[in-house]
Order: sequence, then structure tokens, then C-alpha cells
Amino acid sequence: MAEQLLKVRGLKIEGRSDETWNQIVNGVDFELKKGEVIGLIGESGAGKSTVGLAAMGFTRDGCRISAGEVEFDGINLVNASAKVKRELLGKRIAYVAQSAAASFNPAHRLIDQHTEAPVQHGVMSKAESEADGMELYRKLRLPDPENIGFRYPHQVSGGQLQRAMTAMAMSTRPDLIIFDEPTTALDVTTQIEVLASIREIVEEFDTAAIYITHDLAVVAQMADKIKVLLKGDEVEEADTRTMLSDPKEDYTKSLWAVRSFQRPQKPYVQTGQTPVVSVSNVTAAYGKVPVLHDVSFDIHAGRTVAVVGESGSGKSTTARCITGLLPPKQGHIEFDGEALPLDYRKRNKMQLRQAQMIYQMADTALNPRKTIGELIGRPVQFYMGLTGKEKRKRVDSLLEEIELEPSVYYNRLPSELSGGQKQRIGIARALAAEPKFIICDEVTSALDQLVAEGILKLLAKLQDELGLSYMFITHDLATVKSIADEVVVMKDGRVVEQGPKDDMFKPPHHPYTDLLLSSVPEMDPDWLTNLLKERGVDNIGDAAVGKM
Amino acid sequence: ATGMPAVAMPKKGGTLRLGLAGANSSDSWDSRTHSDSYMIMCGHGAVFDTMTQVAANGELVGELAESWEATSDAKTWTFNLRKGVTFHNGKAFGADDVIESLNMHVAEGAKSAAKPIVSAITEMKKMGEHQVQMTLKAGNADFPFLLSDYHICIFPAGQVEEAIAQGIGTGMYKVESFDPGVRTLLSRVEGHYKDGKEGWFDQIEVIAINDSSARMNALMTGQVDAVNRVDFKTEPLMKANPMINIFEVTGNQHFTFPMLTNVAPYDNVKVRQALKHAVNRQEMVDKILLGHGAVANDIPIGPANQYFASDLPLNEYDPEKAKFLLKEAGMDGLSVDLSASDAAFPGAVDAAQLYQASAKAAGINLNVVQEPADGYWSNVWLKKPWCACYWSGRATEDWMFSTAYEMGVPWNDSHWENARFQELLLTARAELDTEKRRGQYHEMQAIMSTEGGTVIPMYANYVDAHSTKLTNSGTIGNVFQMDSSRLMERWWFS
Amino acid sequence: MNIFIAIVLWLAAIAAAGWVFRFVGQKVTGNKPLFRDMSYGVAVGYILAAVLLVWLGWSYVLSRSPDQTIANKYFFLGKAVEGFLLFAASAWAFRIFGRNVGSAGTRKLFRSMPLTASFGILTIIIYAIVAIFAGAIAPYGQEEILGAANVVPGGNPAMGGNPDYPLGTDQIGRDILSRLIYGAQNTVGIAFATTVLAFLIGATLGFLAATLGGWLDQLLSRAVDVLMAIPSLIFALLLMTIASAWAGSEKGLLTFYMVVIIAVIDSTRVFRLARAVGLNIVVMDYIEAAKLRGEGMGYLIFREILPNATAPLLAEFGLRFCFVFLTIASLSFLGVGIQPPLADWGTMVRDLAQFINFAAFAPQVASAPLLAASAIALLTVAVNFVVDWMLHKSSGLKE
Amino acid sequence: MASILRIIAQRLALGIVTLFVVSIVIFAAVNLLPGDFAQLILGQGATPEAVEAIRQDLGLDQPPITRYFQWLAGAVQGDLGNSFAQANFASFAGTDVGTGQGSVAAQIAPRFENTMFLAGVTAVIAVPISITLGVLAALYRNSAFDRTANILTLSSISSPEFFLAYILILFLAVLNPILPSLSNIYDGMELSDRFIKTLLPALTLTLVVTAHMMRMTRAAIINLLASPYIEMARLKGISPMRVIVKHALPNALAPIINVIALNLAYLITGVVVVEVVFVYPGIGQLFVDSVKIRDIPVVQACCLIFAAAYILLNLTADILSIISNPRLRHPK
Ligand SMILES: Nc1ncnc2c1ncn2[C@@H]1O[C@H](COP(=O)(O)OP(=O)(O)OP(=O)(O)O)[C@@H](O)[C@H]1O
Ligand SMILES: Nc1ncnc2c1ncn2[C@@H]1O[C@H](COP(=O)(O)OP(=O)(O)OP(=O)(O)O)[C@@H](O)[C@H]1O
Ligand SMILES: [Mg+2]
Ligand SMILES: [Mg+2]
Repeated sequence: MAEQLLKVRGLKIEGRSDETWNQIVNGVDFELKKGEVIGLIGESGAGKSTVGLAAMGFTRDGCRISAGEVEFDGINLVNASAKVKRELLGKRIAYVAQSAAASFNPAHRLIDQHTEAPVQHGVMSKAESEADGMELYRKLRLPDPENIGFRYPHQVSGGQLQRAMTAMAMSTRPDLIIFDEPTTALDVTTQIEVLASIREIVEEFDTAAIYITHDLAVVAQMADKIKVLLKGDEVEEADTRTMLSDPKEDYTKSLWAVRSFQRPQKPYVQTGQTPVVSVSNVTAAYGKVPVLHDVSFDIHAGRTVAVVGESGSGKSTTARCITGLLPPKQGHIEFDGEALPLDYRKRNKMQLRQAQMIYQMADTALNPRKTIGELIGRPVQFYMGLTGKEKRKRVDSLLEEIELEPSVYYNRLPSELSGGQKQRIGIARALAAEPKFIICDEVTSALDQLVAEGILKLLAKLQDELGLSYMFITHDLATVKSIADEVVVMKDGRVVEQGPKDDMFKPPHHPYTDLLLSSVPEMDPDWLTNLLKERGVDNIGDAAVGKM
Repeated sequence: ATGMPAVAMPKKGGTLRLGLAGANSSDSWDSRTHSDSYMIMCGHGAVFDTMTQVAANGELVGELAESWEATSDAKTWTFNLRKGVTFHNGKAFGADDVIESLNMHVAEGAKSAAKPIVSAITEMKKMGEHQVQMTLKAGNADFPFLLSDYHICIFPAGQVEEAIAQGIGTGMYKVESFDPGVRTLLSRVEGHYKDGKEGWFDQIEVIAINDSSARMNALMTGQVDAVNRVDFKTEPLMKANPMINIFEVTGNQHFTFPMLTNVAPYDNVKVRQALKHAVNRQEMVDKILLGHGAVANDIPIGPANQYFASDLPLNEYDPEKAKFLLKEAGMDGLSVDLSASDAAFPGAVDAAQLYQASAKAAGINLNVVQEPADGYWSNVWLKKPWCACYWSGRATEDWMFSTAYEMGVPWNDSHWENARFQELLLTARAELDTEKRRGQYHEMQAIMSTEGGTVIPMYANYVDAHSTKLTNSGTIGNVFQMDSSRLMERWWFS
Repeated sequence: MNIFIAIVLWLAAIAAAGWVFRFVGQKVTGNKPLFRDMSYGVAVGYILAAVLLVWLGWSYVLSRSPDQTIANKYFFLGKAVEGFLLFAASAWAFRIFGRNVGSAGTRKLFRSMPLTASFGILTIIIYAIVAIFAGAIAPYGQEEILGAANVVPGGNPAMGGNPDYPLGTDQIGRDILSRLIYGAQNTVGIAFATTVLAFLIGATLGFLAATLGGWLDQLLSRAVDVLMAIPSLIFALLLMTIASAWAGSEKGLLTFYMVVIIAVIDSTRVFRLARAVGLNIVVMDYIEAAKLRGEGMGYLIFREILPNATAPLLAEFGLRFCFVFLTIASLSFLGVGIQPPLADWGTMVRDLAQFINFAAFAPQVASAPLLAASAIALLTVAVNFVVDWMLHKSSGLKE
Repeated sequence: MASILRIIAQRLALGIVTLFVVSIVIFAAVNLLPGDFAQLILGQGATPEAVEAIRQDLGLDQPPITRYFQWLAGAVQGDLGNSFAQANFASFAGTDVGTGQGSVAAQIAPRFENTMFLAGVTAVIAVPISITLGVLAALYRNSAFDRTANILTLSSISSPEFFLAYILILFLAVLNPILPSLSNIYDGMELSDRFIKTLLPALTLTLVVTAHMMRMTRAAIINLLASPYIEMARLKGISPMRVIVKHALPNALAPIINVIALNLAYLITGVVVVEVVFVYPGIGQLFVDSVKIRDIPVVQACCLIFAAAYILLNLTADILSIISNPRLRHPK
């Protein structure tokens, strides 16, 4: 048995809100050997990041370690002096944050940020560290490793940034790295590249790591053992393979089950039926920058069309064209067989009411200064002309429909709701207009899987009850699988493939669809290894170059 | 005048630093435009000379004129000019300079405030290099007095333009540098005709300090040696400072409230009288001037004038009488507007408010209208039916009356026309007999006091301050502030 | 030059003391985190603060010394210390009061309130009461001219005071205390009205420009650029001079013009802020949602945008209020602001300001202008304290 | 870089249009003022003939529109005309101005120099102090130091300028005579003298402007402290000071620069009161004097200078913000 590098015992952490201290983490224990990787997994807010940070002896502002021990290589981090901790941080323990784009300082070049820790800690001189940085960039297969460091963060793509962040963590050859959801912000194809390079580098330098994520399939690829957290409590811990094949606790089982929600394929649409929405030959541009090229598809009553594609492929833009926010340059849009005015300002109230939209970020889509009652009540009043008691009644029934208790939530502000609840409010607001057609733009991407599943089920239920049509924009193929009737695949502003769901998930595919499908992680610890073998490792680097 | 014991021997030397109010960025050496203390002091008080000057004791003495005589009708005056005088640029002074300098005031399109004085001259004759004869339209016994006016400085003939641009005069001090509205540096002219009699400082730095508290401060922190226009409010406190002397003279400066007598209700003499009885004069002297002045009896002639009628019955504060007068005029509960701004005189707005309070007791509803200081003289004075105003007074009765109370003159700010008054004015002007003149001026003052259209509640003293390093002869002129604005010539460092 | 050498020596001594302080602290407390993690700069800061406190205390003692010349020299520092302690104590008492009285909501509010904010609220309440009930509180009328003029504040007859007029009287014998009290009514009331108007104009146009964009935005923004390029006090003075020619002897009308003129000039600053804040808000999805619903401009601006812009606008309101206040004071001094005999703090300060020069030998006299100026400063400081706190609260920062 | 040049060109063009509009606004305002130069310069001594004579001399008898365009025609060629106040004497002698003393440019130049000197001295004192204080306040936020700095700066920004001036005079000139209370600087003065004399007004203005800049620095930095990249820097074991100075400050520069520019503009355009109290011969006093006597050419020129200063400083601030932001400096 090798020497334990990190020992966490009985760790309790409190956070302050509203003048009182609340327990965030209630006693977590784990140990980590040199070169070992532990995966921390749990839903959002479970305390994963808090534990990860505490392993560095660090707590966020407003939090404190109230009990327990964190021992790193014999040094107790809980009551070490600020100076001792500073010596360790960035030198022997490094951190890789969830969003590299936000965690790189936009004001400095990559290489300057890379060399900061080694220089400040006196590990290497600036020149040595720069040379070493280029070496690491090369190892991580970043394009043009000699020069990429001289770019500013905004000049580099998200996936590349995430790799540069990993390189930065390695800059002092630390003994322990904490990865806090390093791939959550990336799309599937990019995620693969980053996962591969992280795993490689951790193996090469024999670094111990804590890998935090909420995606089981991802952690399965990365970790030697997995620990499941729920609301600050430890649920269970086990070796990766054991955990996957034989979860003990109900909660763990339910996590596993999420991935299996699926609706049966509806019968194919009969030809000749008038679609609810018909997009024909739409070409659109922001100013002079062309974004959409000749996009056409139909959405029929009571059906869900999923629009998939990587980030920037024009999914949201298509939605904006349909709603009239971005009048297309060419092409037209029909609703129930009638042509819609292209600019929303020219549409009448009726036309506006018929098509509603639900946004990805419930935070920005709900006015933070309005109560739930006002938010849902406004369209009720505006479109239906209901006021007073009638309005209240309608709002209550809508709230019930989205499974929120009216008496509890009517007077709350959006900030007093969880992410999933906010998204439900968005749905209720759309429903309040009694539309025929709803655009859902990445409505589940910001939610964790259990909550997302709830939303998807709700949408499905509503569709069955009300006969709604959805245009469902997503980049997550698992979601597509579970909810879509038809699928539209977009790339670079063009529709590359479209058809009924079942057809789409069966080969033969358009090569791009294929890449997308094969990039969705699976719950098999060997999946990544196999996939890389299959694709040939070198492809990954090239794909990254292509993305620039 | 509050003097100090005369100091035996004046001595030369030192740089005098003056902090003066009344400076403007539009200042220039053109004496025709001088109107405020800064340029008046630098102009005829240092750089330029006038024909005559009023000595510290009030006597009229010659400056560039050595002596003068008049014909018996006081119509023709002959002036003998001082010899051996040169301008700062070396040009010799003579009769041509006098004639040309006086003519400047009546030249085509000229804008001189002294125009009425000079335009009374029908002919100027050069009798010799150093003698000039002037003939007037009508006799005027005070003519030499008028030539001491600070507007009528003597410039070098043929070089007027240059002299105005650079400040070239015959005065005791010549200009080293001049920054309008900021600073003037003067230095003594060697071998000047006044040498040994006046002009003791080697150099004089005149700093423009319009803000009164900055000015007082500069004196108290020793950054200047003398300042003008001491704020009455702080005067007692300044006195407490042992390094500072306050000097105060009662001159003819008076504060007035002229009403347009051709506008209702001021066209009614009873109303005018009622308003005269509705002002508490003593209170104004006490509160506005803080005692630095004297009660005035609605006449513009002051204690410094020769023929001042001090024995007239005072228009006392008597609300009952005022009420009674108004009742007689059928104007019970009179309501009038009084326009005021501190541009009229310092404390004018406060004075108007005091007036308001005292008039209330007489049942008069006096509404104080605070006018903007900007444009006060062009928009309010002579235009609003009743407003606040100030006069610095004149050395002679005739000069004062003919400036502001003669029928039809532009500055008759009460539009007052009184036949008897007018008749007396003309006869007294040409009268050379002192006693007769005294009688005539007495009657005129009596008429004004009872019937005139101007409420004149107080005379204001000139209050200035200097550091104890400075000394003077013990007699201080009262024609104008700062020793009749001739401090630079008359004072010295002890 | 001596004074500079003295300063250098003092700084050196403090620098050394800082090091000693930390060293001793570490030894004595057995390396408690406070001293263990203290940086050298912070240690010096502590010493510096201690020296200042001692100096203040010593000055206070001196200000009470029987020797009049010494006492005079430290008179103001002494009064400042007393004032500060008094304000701190009353703010503290007020907060305790608030924590125990009132509804659960207000109590909770008071529990999380810093002392500065409770001081601000207390001051604002007092000002409001004074302003509203000026007539009942003031011992004399604001226009009332009393017998005694130029009474020195302090009420001590030996020093030229009069117990009937605790703060003295002005030049023409009006009670300064009464005028201060009425000044609250006039100055604060008008400044408040002006600021509100400035916000109505500026915020509405700013949000309109942000929402509509296009040529309207361009037009308004350029117009605001032009107005802002002209120094505001000067411009206000120009316009007020014109307005007073128009208003003639109608005092009420002139005050109205003043409110409008200052409001318009100040609204340019509000416009800029509102537009900037508005631009950040209009890109939010909830605005898009409201637009897609077909909502009108009025609803968008007042119901969707405005509620989300309150924090920055409120902060600006506090500062703007101060500036408006000072502008009115300056204009009053120049003779075109609040019309006499209404009492106005700005005019009072300028009228009495020169007495400050005599502080060295007659501090009581010199304190007269300080009273009106402190009245201005106190209110603006109080407003800003409250604004600061509200900003902090709305920012949701834990610290 | 090319894009920066384009922005500069655009903004300059816009600035010229703004100047043009400002000149119209001011011209109109001055013309609406009661009274004109002729009446005001003669004051109580104005007679109708004298007023008429001056008006004719200066062309004031012509309609305002004509006068404006005459002025504009000159201004476009760089000739700001002749100051009424200084021009009027020459015509007495029946000749034109020969000394050059009367031209607006000659009159304004020294005043402008003085104003810039005062603004410069103030900026040199105030900017480093406020940024340092702001950084320290952000570093030790919510400490006694932060609170004290906050209270003091708020109080100083809330007090009338002249009041601050008198207080400084009280403490530094009257009670402890360290500095002169009179700042009557003039041409040909030793630089050190000039500096000493300028110190007191500069300190007053420092008190006026520091609060604003310091609070903005503090707020801008604190605003960033919750950013992930700041947390990242801390997790790299970097000292708190370095975190603020190296990581937060560069990203907070844009708002700070803007506030500095705003305050510098204020120092150039808004210090009349301080000039009056300290008798400092700056452009502000000249402007107020000129408005008083309706000396339109000087008023116009001063306003153009004020507006130009404002526009240029804002432009500089924007350019600096762009340069300080790599995103804008190196677009993708
Ligand atoms: N500074 C803080 N003060 C008080 N509570 C906090 C603070 N930071 C986090 N919390 C709370 O602690 C809990 C755990 O937060 P943490 O960030 O560790 O969750 P997580 O598992 O990483 O979630 P996610 O997947 O969303 O990153 C949450 O309920 C959160 O609200
Ligand atoms: N307002 C805009 N102005 C200019 N270009 C834009 C704008 N919004 C989006 N784009 C560009 O249009 C392209 C398509 O963007 P769109 O938002 O439709 O992508 P998406 O498929 O929805 O991606 P994501 O999954 O990231 O939401 C992108 O290249 C994007 O950079
Ligand atoms: Mg997390
Ligand atoms: Mg999108």
C-alpha cells in the first residue's frame, strides 16, 4: 500500500446565508494515494466543489470548515497559516476550474498565466517555465504549441482553453490536481478531446487527482474510484467498476436510471397534412455575416422536432427567425399554412400568442424583480384579458399543471427557486398564452440530469394533454433520444440531415451525425479507451485545429 | 478721518503689495473706462496724473496744473501747467497733451463717463507751451474740481494709442507689467517732479483679489500689505489682530433707493413721503453698515461736501405718520416691489429686507425682488420703478446734482423734475459768492429731502485695512477709498 | 522645511513600531492567526491608526484646556471629536431601537445594518421631520428680524453671545438657528424635487434610447454629449440669468425655472447611466420574451426594465442629490437661486464663510459658517451612506 | 490598430460636430442674456450714445445670425476673433487694434496654461492617491481602514468646494502657516514658487476629486473579486496584493480610466470657485468675467476649450480602455 497523499476525515463545512450558518458538507471522509484518481459525483449543489476546494485547504468567501481534518502529505491544511497554504497551493496542489474561459484572466496572455505559479513559487525561472509550457502544450496536442501561449484567452477556443488550463495546472508538477467539472461547459465532440488529454497527462506524470462531475459516464472514464454525494452527505464510495455494475444505494440507482428515460417513436407523419410550422428556404444573417443557409423543415401538430448540432451551428438563430426577432433575408415561414409576417413587430397579437418560446437560461428569461404570480399572470392578462380572481385562478391552475404548489410559490421571486423550478415557470409562462407551438431552446442544458428528466417528462405530458408542437433545440443527444419525434441535424448554418428519430439513430449517417452520436459518453469505463483506439489518437488534435 | 499720530519722516524703499477688489479682465489703461477701484488706483493714483487733485485734507491742489484763475462769470479758466514734467517714454509734457487728452472724451463716438464735464467746454486754447485757456458754455465755479476726476488723466499727445496700450503717463510710477484682472507691477520713476514729497515705495505689486474673504485672508497672512473694502461684518475681528490697522473715513458715498416719479404710485408725493418715513435709517446704519456710516436724510450731499445742510429736519422712522400719509393719498395698504441685488451696493438685499420689515409696521406690503447681479445696471436701474442703487458722491454739490437730479440728464434715476430746484441749480452753478451759494444749496437740499423721488437712508464709510508696517501722514483723503485712491503715492513703510 | 523633516521622522518611527508590534504580538499570543498572518503593511496601519487616535484624544484634551489660545487652536478638532462620538452613539442607539421595535421585517433589516447606514437613516429622518415641521420647531420666523444683530454663536454673553439665540444671529438680526431649520425645508425640498424631476426625464429617455436604439438613440445621445460638454454650473448660471429676466418679479416662477433647468442639466448624467444600465438589461431574455408577447414601450420601460435598474439608479440618486444640492447653493449665492428672504444653506455658508479666517482667535465666530456647511455635508453624507448600504445589499455580496 | 484609428477619426469628427453645436448653444444663450457688452462695460455710466457707439464698433448692431456666421467663418480659419473688452480701446484713437493684446487667443493662452498647470498638479497628486487608496480599500475591504476611507472621502465629496478650500486655508495657512493662501501666479515666476503657490488649490481639488476615483477603483475591483479567474489566482497560491494588482486591476481599468477622465475634465472646466477663493488666474475666472460683460468672443472660445477638453479626455479614456482590453486590442 502506497503512502496516502491526502487524507480527509470528518470534513464539515458551513456556509453563511441570512445571518445563520448552514451545513453544506456533513462529514465527508476519503483518502487518496499518489497517482490515484477519485471521482466526486452528485447533483448540483451537493457540495462537490466545496469538498474539492476544501481538499486544498480553501473555502469560498462566506464558508468555513467547522470540523474535520484535511491532511496533505502530513500537513494539516485546516489550521495551517495562510503563508503555509499559499506555499502549497499552485505548487503541490493545483486546480482546474469548470469554465476555463472564465478562469483565465482575460487581461494576460496564456503563457504569462502559465508561468505565474512556477515563478512566484520559485520552482522555475520564467524562461524555463515558458519552454516547459510549450512542451506541455505539445503533449496536450494543442495546435501550434510554440505560439499559442502568446495568445490571449479570448483568441483560443473553449476546448483548447480547457487543455491550456490543464497544462497550467501541471506547470509546477503538482502532486494533486483538482478537476472541477472541467468539461461540463464543452460540447460533446470537444469534451472527448479534453477528457483524453487530461487522462493522458495525469497518467504520464503520475499525479493524484480529484475529478468532480455530475456526469456518470464521464467519471467512469476518468476515475479509479467514485464517491457519490447528496446534499452534503456521503452516499457511497466504491471502486469505479463495482459502482457502475452494482450500485448499493437507491439514490445512486436513480442517478443511473435517468439515462434511460425514453418516449416511443410516434407514427410517421402522413404526407399532405398541413404542418403547424413550416420553415422554407430560410437564409439569414447578422448584419453582413451569413449564419443560416437555405434551412427548411416542418413541424407537425402534436410532435416534437429536435434540432441538434454543435455550438454556433445556427440552432438558436433558426428559432429567432421563426419568432420574427431576426427577419430572414430569404425564405418564408408559414403557420398553419398561412404565411407569417417576417418581423415580429408586424405580427398581430394572435400570431404572437400562437408561438411561444422557452429559454435556456431561466435566470435571464425571468425578470428577477417580479413574483411568480406576476410572471405567469402577465400573459394571462395580456392575451386572455383575465383580471382579478379569474386571473389568479388561471395562474393557480397553470402552477398546478407544472407541479408547483400555488399557495407556496405564487408570491416568490425567481431567485427563491431552484433551477428546475425556474425552468418550470418558463414553461408555465409559455402555456399561459395557450399556444399551439413552443420553441424550447436548450431548456435542459443548464440543469442536472435528475431535474432535466423531470422537465422532459413534464413537456411530454403537456404535449399529450394539449396537443402542443415543440421545436426542441439541444446539443445533447441523450435528450434527443428521450423526447424527439423528428430530428434535424445542423452544422455551420445548414441542415445536414433530417428525419424521424428512429431512422436517425440507425446507420447509415451523415458523417457529422456519426461524429456527434459516437461522442456521447457511455457508462462503460472502457468506452473512451476504445473510442480513441477506434478513431486513432491523432485525429483529436486535428479536430481541434479545425475548430479554431 | 481717524488718523494716527503723524510720523516724522517718510522714508523710501520697499515693495508695496496691495490686494484690491474691483478688478476685471476687461481692464485697460484707458482712463475713460475706469470705473472700479483697481484701475482708479493704478490709473490716476499711480501711473497717470490729472490736472488737479483733492489733497488728503480736502483742499483742491494742482497736480499737472500749478495754478489757475477764472473770469468773474466763472466762464473762462486759465491753467498754468507744471514745467519740466516728462512722460514715462521720455516725451515732455505740455499744453498739447492737455488739449488732446481732454478732447479724447468728446471725440467722435467716444464713450467717456467724463463726457458731460468736457462737453461743457466750448473752446480750448493753447496760450503757450505751458498754459491752456478753457471757455465754458455757462459759468461753473467748480470747474477745477471737475478736472480732478479720475477719468480725465493726461496722456501724451500723438501717442495716445501707445500710451493706452502700455500705460504711459506722467505719474510717480511706471508700468513694469500689466495683466488685466490679475496683477500689475509698478516701479518708481526716478527724478520725478514729486520726488521727496510723495512716492516712497520702490516697487508696487497690485494683486486683484475680488473675493472679499480671500482679500482679508491675504492681509492677515501677510501676503499683502493693504487691502480695500473691508467687509463690515469682519471688521471688529480684524481689529483684534494686532498686526492690522483699519482705517475708515466718512465720505460722500451713499446708498439710495430711487423711485421713478413719473410712474404710479410714486408720482404721488405723499406716497414718496410715506416711504421715506417707513424706513428705519438708524437700523440700516447699524445692521447693514454695522455702524460704519451715518444716517442720511434723502439728500445726496454728504458730510464731506462744502455746503452740506446738516440742520434739516430728519425724515424719521414713523410708521404712524407713514400710515397717515398713505391714507391721505388714498393708498391704504400700499403694495410695492423693491428690486435689489448686491450689485447695487454690498448688503443691498439685506437692506431691502430690513426695509420690508420696517415698512410692514406702516401697513406697507413691500415685496423684495432679488435681481441677478449680472446686468443689474442695464436692466434694473433706471428701468424698474423702484430699486436699490449707490453713488460714490461727488466732490461738489453742483457736480452731484447735475449728474443725477438735474432735469433731463440721463442718470436722473428718479425722473424727478422740480422747477424751483432746477432754477436754483443753474444760478448756484455760476455763483462765485460762497454765502449766497450756501443758501441756494441749502434750499435745494430741503426741497429734495421733502419732495425728492429718492430714499437715501445712509452714508457709507470707506473702510480699508493695512498692515502695521505701513504708515501715512495722519490725514487720510475721503473722496474715495484707500486715501482717495492715492495710497500708493502718499504712504510709506515705517 | 522643518515640518517635512518631522513628518519623515514620524513615518520612520511608525514604520519601526509596526514591525515591533507584529513581532511582540506573535510572541505574546503564541502565534495566533491574527498576528501570524498579519502582513507588515497592516501592522504599520494599526500603529498609524493608533497614533492618529492618540493625537485626536490629545487634541481633544487640549481643546478643553483653560489656556484660551491653546484651546482655540484645537477648538474645531475638539468639536469634531465630540460631534463624531455623538453621531456614532446616536446611530448605535437608533440601531438598537430598530432591532427591538417594529415589525419582524424591519427588525431583521436593522440587524444586518451597518452603523453608517443607521446613522444615515436617522439623519434623514431627522431632516425630514425638521423640514416638514420647520414652522413648529423653529423658535423664530425665517424672515423675522430681531433686535440684536451679529450675535456670536454659543450663547455665552462673555463672548458676545446671547442665550436667546444659541447659534447667534446674522447681520441683520435674524436667528441663525431658525434660518437653519427653515433652510432644511427650502433647500432640501427643492433639491429633492429637482433630483426627482431629473430622474424622471433622464431615466425615461435613457431607457427609451436603450430599448429603441437606432436614430432616436443617436439623436438623444448626441444631444446629451453636447450638453455634457458644457460645464454644468456655468450653463445653469447662464440659463438662470435668462430665466430670471423672463420670470420678472414672480419668485415662485423663478424657483420653478430653477428646478427645471437644473433637472434638465442633471438629467443628462442620469440619461447616460440609465442608457448604459438599460443596454445591459434589454439584451436579457425576459425583455425579448416581453417583446415577443407584443408588449408596448411603456410596459417594457416601467415594468420590465425599471425594476431591474433600481440599484444603480438609487446610487446615482444619492450622488445626484448632493450635486443638485451644491449647485443650488452656488446659484443662490450668485443671486439667481432660492430667493430671499427664504433661508438657504448655500447662501448662509457663503455669507458667513469669511469668519473662518478668524478661527485662530475667535473660534466661536468661525463656527457660524461651519454650521450651515455641516448641515449640507451631513445630509449628503447621510444619503450616501444609505445608498452605499442599499447598493451593498442589492449586490448580494456576502462580505 | 487600424480599427482604433478608425474609431479616433470617427470620434474626432463627431467631436467637431459637437463643438459646432456647443458654439451655437452658447452663442444663443449669451445673446438671450439680458444686456449686452456695451451696456455692461459702461455699467452705471451707460448713455445711449456711448452704448450705440460701442455697439457699432463691435458690430453688435447686426443681427445675431450674421454675427454668429462671421464668428464661425473666423473660427473655422483658426481666428477666434478679438476680445470685446480688450478691443474697445483702440477704436478711441480711430485706428485698429495694433498690439495683438486684444485677440482672444492672446488673452486666453496664459490663463489656459495656468489652468492646465493646476489641473496637472492636482492630477499628479490625486490620481495615484485615489488609485492606491482604492486598491487598499478593496484589499482590506470592510476593515476599519476601508470604512474610515469611505467616510472621509464621502464627506469630502459632499462638502461644498469653497468650504473645503476655507478649511484647508484654516489649517494650512492660518493656524499652521505652511502654505500661502494666495495663489496669484504670474508669468515668469520660478517653477518651484509656482508649484508652492498652486499647492493649496491643488489640495482642495484633490479632496474634491479623490473620493469619486477612489470609490470607483474600489468598486470596480471588488466587482471582479467573485470572478472565477480571481479565485483561480488565489488557488495558485498568489499573495492577496498580487491578486488585486496583477489580476483584478488590469480588468477593472476601463471604468477607472473613465472616471479619471471625467474628473480631469472637471479639473479643467469646473474649478471657478476654487480659482476665486485662491485668486488663481485660471480660465474659469476669465470665463465668468466674460459672461458678466457679455464678451461673446471670449465666452465662445472658453466654451470651445471646455468642450474640446471634455471631448478629448473622453476620447482618450475610450482609447485607453480599448488598449487596456486585450479583447478589443486583439480581436479574434
Ligand atoms: N459562499 C457560500 N456561502 C453559503 N453557501 C454556499 C456558498 N457557496 C456554496 N454554498 C452552498 O453550498 C452548497 C454546495 O455548493 P457547491 O458549489 O459545493 O455545489 P456543487 O456540488 O459543486 O454544485 P455544482 O454542480 O452546481 O457546481 C450549495 O447548496 C450552495 O448553495
Ligand atoms: N447577435 C449576433 N450577432 C452576430 N452574430 C451572431 C449573433 N448571435 C449569434 N451569432 C453567430 O451566429 C452563429 C449561430 O449562432 P446560434 O446562436 O444560432 O448558435 P447555436 O447553434 O444556438 O449555438 P449554441 O449551442 O451555442 O447556443 C454563431 O457563429 C454566432 O457566433
Ligand atoms: Mg461545483
Ligand atoms: Mg443557442
